[in-house]
Amino acid sequence: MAKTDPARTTKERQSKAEKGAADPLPASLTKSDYQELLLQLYLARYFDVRLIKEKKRGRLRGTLYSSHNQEAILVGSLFGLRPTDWISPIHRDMPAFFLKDMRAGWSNPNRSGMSIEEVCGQVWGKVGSPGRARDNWSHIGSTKHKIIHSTSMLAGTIPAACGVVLADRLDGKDSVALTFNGEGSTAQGVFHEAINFASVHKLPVVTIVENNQWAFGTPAHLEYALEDFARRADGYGIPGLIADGQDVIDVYEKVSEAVAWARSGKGPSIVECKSFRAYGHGDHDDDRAAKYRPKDEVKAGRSRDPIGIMKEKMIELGYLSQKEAEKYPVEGKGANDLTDEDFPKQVVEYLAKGVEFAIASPVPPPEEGAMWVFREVE
Amino acid sequence: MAKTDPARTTKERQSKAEKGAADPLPASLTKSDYQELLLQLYLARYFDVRLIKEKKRGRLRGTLYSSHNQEAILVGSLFGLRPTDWISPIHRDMPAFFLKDMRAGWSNPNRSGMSIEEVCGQVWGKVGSPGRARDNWSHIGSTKHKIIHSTSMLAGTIPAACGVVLADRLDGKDSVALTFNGEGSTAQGVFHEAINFASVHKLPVVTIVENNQWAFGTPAHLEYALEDFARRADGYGIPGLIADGQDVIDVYEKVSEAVAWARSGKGPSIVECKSFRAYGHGDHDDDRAAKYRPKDEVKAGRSRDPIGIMKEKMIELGYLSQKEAEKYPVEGKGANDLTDEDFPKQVVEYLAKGVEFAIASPVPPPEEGAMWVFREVE
Amino acid sequence: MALIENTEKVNYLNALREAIFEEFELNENFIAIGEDIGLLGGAFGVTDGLQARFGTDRVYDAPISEATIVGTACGLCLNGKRAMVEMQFIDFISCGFDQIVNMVATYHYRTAGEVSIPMVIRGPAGAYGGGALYHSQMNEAWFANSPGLKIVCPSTPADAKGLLKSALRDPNPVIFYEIKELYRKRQIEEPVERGDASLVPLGKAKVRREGSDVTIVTYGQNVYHCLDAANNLKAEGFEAEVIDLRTLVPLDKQTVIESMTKTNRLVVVNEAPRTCGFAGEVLANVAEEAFELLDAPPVRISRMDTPVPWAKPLEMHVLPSVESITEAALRTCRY
Amino acid sequence: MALIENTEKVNYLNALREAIFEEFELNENFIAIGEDIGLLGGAFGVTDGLQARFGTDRVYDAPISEATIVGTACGLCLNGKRAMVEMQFIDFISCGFDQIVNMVATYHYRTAGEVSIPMVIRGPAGAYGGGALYHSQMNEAWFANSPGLKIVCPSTPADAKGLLKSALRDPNPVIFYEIKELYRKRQIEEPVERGDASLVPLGKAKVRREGSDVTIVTYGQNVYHCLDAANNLKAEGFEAEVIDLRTLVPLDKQTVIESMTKTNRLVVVNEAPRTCGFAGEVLANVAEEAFELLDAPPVRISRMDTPVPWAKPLEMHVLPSVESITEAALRTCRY
Ligand SMILES: Cc1ncc(C[n+]2csc(CCOP(=O)(O)OP(=O)(O)O)c2C)c(N)n1
Ligand SMILES: Cc1ncc(C[n+]2csc(CCOP(=O)(O)OP(=O)(O)O)c2C)c(N)n1
Ligand SMILES: [Mg+2]
Ligand SMILES: [Mg+2]
Repeated sequence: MAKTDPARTTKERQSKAEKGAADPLPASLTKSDYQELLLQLYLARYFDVRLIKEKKRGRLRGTLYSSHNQEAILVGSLFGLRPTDWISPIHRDMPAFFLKDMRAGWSNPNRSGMSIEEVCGQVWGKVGSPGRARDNWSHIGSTKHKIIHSTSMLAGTIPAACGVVLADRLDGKDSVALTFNGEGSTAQGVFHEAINFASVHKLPVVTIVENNQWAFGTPAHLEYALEDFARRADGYGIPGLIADGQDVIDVYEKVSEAVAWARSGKGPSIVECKSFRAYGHGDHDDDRAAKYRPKDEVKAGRSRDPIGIMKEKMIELGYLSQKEAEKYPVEGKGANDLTDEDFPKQVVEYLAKGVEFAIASPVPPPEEGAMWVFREVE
Repeated sequence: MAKTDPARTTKERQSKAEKGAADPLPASLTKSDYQELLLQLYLARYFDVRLIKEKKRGRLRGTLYSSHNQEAILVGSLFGLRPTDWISPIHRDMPAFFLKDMRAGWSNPNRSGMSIEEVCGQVWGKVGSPGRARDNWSHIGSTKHKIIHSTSMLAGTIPAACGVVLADRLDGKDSVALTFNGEGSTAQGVFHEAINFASVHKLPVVTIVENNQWAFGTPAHLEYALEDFARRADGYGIPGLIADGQDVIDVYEKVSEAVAWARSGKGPSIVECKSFRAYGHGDHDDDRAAKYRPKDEVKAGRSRDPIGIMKEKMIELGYLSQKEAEKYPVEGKGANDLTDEDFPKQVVEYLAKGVEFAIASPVPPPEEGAMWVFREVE
Repeated sequence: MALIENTEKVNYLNALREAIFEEFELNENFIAIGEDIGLLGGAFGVTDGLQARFGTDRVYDAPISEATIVGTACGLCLNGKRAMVEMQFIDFISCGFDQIVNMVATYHYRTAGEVSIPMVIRGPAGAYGGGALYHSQMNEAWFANSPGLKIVCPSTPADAKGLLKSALRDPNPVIFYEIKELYRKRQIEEPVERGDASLVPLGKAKVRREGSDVTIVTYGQNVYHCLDAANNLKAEGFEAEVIDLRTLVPLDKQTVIESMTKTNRLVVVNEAPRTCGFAGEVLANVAEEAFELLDAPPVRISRMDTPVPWAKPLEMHVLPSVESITEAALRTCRY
Repeated sequence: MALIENTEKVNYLNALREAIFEEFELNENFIAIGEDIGLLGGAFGVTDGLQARFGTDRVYDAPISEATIVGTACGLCLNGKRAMVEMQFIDFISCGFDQIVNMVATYHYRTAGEVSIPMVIRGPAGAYGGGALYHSQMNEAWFANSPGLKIVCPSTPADAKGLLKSALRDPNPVIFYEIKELYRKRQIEEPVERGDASLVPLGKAKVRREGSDVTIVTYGQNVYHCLDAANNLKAEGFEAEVIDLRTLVPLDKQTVIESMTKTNRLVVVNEAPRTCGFAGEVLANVAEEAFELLDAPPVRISRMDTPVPWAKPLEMHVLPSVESITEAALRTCRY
């Protein structure tokens, strides 16, 4: 892991990022890490594809905010975390709920991330989810798993992220919090307040900005006036890193650097992950998005599929043969063009267990609507 | 006025500011400008001294947030404005109400600033003020004079400042808005939101940060984690200028530069004016402030009296003789050590008119309490 | 302007859209500002085409900064403009709360009438659609307790248009609750007038159904629940009068009390949380000012004091329903 | 801990201070966060000495960021701590509004009881002191309409201490209104107990004066106006029962209704704006649940629907006074 001061090397890193895949690869990742990362990318993609299909078939309520094309951000940034770390995902980060602490074993019941059953229970709106279907699937969490529940109010969980790690620090623990935010959400007042607060108290909060260029129907240049959003960090005197959001290794590297910086007591940072929103804002917006976004822009934005990029890296390193790479050719394809056959069996089966569980799990009984407004005083 | 890009010259300017009085003086200010500026400094100081005394004698309700030692910020930043420009002062900026557009003649009834009568009417809580004593003197304004009424909520008027200049721009006018803020107020979410918004739309909003090192009982290092607050501007890609807040000429110069930048359509900027709060946060805090602030720090902070610094400059330029300079030796003295005799007659008489008016003006009748909740629909 | 070719039947959403287009056409001082209202035309399409027609100088896609959206609109109003602010969902108004209650609501008061703020803050509101906690709120009570704000909530296309036009013309700030479940509801489509003929004044309630046995006061989508309940009551031999308040502040007490002179019984229905909600406000006014007209205890049917949960059975459990309204009204009638 | 040497008489402010010191001493999980509460000891001195005693790790001078103060406190509570948040004036709570009503209030509900947020948000509140629009508010109705928050407002030193201790021990978020005009009011100083003996439970009203002719329900500093009015009434031959609610949410309806069985007459007094205020809530509950007990129209005496103006005559004009309360109660008694 880089030992350099991230604050001083933003420029350097930036020029590195432009070089993209030619970057020297971090020594700490083994071949099996690469294989695991690729599998997680498949899983995140498959989860999204499956949800799109379920949604289209009318089997799910609520809006689906697809993470298609942005999987490398989730997979890469979560891969280096410890079980004791906290995260706060937002609407577009559904896979984060199960990707957290996946290294402890996908089906390890003790891992610090939600099981696929719990996540599916949440999506299907069933009792078998931590939130018992009380809030929309994309606004939920699990304190037990150190996942902060977002409300819908964008950037609204960064203060809580400050709080949980402050509590840990007071207890002598060196946890870090990763908060996920769209580039549009950074305009909220509380984004500023919380990062300012974190910088004053050198709190270990890493703010991931998933810069997918669009906030619903508003292009990034109407959300902020910077070439690189990462420069926002300069105004707080904290490191601002830029990662190629399509490159899971680059995300892993930059976030790991920011996390190490945070864990060592140096304070917060911002990691801008450059990406592009593949579909509409939500599934309700697909048709309109096709109109308000220039076709060329969309084509270019979708041209660098994170799965394809990872495969190339692995081939170059000799971690994957050309033939293996062609076995699951999902890259560049939309949900409609993909079936279960296109994905590794492990991925399909893993999710199947979750869906099965969710379908079998009951809808909560009406009376629960009136429960848990207050905790009873003992 | 400097034609350089302020964004590129923050560093340069900073090193200049350190040199302080040795700076080359702006060519555009004449001897009579200097004389006027000095007089305005006296007036601002005298206004504050008088209010402190009135307050001590129990003649005024409400809290007095002294602007002692910070007068150069108000006088210097307002001196270069046009009558069509907007300002939004806050609690510590009482003199701004009458200093606005003073160049049009202190008693010119048509000038774009409040008359001393209106300001005193406000302080004394009388009908003869634009707000008819409906809000506290420090939270008030006059739309007619293009002074935005602050609520008490810090930084809360920056969005409105964006709005008024946007309206002007739509009407083809090139007005600029100056917003005044303490360094502590910059932590509010809306501070960020509004500056971000202004930067996106290149709105002519200049944010003056009166950095008096303290926000009530909280030192600046607990409010933000920057060596120079002006660096906050870097995070928005806008110019961040630093002025010596004790030097009215430097403030004038830097703010004029920021205003010119804004007026020419280049957008917002931040001007940090370094200063020091002379007394307690408000008059209710004087005793406690003496305890929570280290004596040495206070002594050093008060050692550079803006009136004394201006006099030195003028002597150097031959605009003031040593003898004239000694005539009103108010610099370095606290309100308790000063009487009317210590101030130029013009200043004392000017304020006297205001006080006289205010005392004679009636308190509003009770029924007005129920009025003006809604405007009647015509 | 060819907004809707066929004026025979207009839905609630297009009625709002017409109001906005007409007023923007009439008065070039109108500025619209909100998230995704320009290029996209709004999350639900209420401002669809507005930017194309009136340009980027009058229709702003703002950053996700509710406080600054409201505050900027306030500044525009201070300087000769009129502002229409869209909250993407009315739930997000909480993020601009301070600017609304402390800056905007009080400006006229603080300046002793020097200025007023002709601003409409509108947005999709209401539950029953599975929107969960943050896409279902009716938070009008916060603003009813914040002097200086008018509050409007239409239930039909004609009212949606007429009230929005009046709100846009009002010199005061207005919080305008649009019921998103009604936006495209087929059953309530109706012809609406063009231009000034479509105006509906603020502050006037509407009797949606006449009756002599019980007065049911409501607003928003609960109007339809109440009308259905009235049908149930009829089957039981009672005639309910259903009053749609339309404007909450200022409240049309007169229409309510007049109705009470006939019915002597009151049920108030709304979908906001019960405690300190607007149903209680109506009830309190009647109890204070028309005490002698009450022959039975007045009743509130509101959302339970819970957030709006997501899963359908939970949501329905905590909200007023045709059944719970019917039951309460019957109890009242039979008292 | 030698806070106040002489326990004979304690003022309201020191009673609060004692509560905080005692609870912080008992439970090291308590963290305090607010503006100027550490080095300075709070704008009014409620936390004077707290940082000196418990250190900068437990008492934070926060930047002027109300939303983040509340949100950070929420995070602390999620992770095993208990938080005490000070608003410098309760008026500034508007700047942290979203975090309170949407994040904190609903956390227990959203998680189906997995977590709860043991947080007290306290701050100086109330008018009558010339604080004007932004240093005089009683904005409890906003929170009463936001399910998941308890609301407390003590009127005496003993209650201030006992209720604050209970609030700090409560597993739920509590908004705690401190009446700043009472902080150092000599006339109300009284002895207060130490430790658990001082506890006053949330949700229990207190009868401040017994009487049989009219029930006056109130809270906060209006308690004293009402007691004075009761004296006036006595002179006119009427005995008023004065109930101090102390806790608004949850509301102690039982005490109010029990009183009504004696008096059959109700006046509710508070200093918040009338429309959708808590006075209306009390009134509505009585009208609904104790209709038959009412022999006269119930009455609200609240602030007019205006902000709190600065100049004394204006402020007094819009607020409840001993005179306006007396008059209303007399009218009610003579009905
Ligand atoms: C405070 C607030 N305002 C508005 C919204 C409505 N909203 C939901 S997502 C969204 C766009 C978010 O864009 P971005 O932050 O870039 O994230 P992305 O959806 O692109 O991942 C908006 C405006 C909200 N959820 N919260
Ligand atoms: C939103 C908000 N929170 C808290 C306060 C209370 N308050 C008034 S002045 C002040 C300190 C301001 O410090 P700074 O901005 O540095 O200005 P200064 O007083 O030093 O000029 C505080 C906390 C307020 N007015 N508004
Ligand atoms: Mg985005
Ligand atoms: Mg300061």
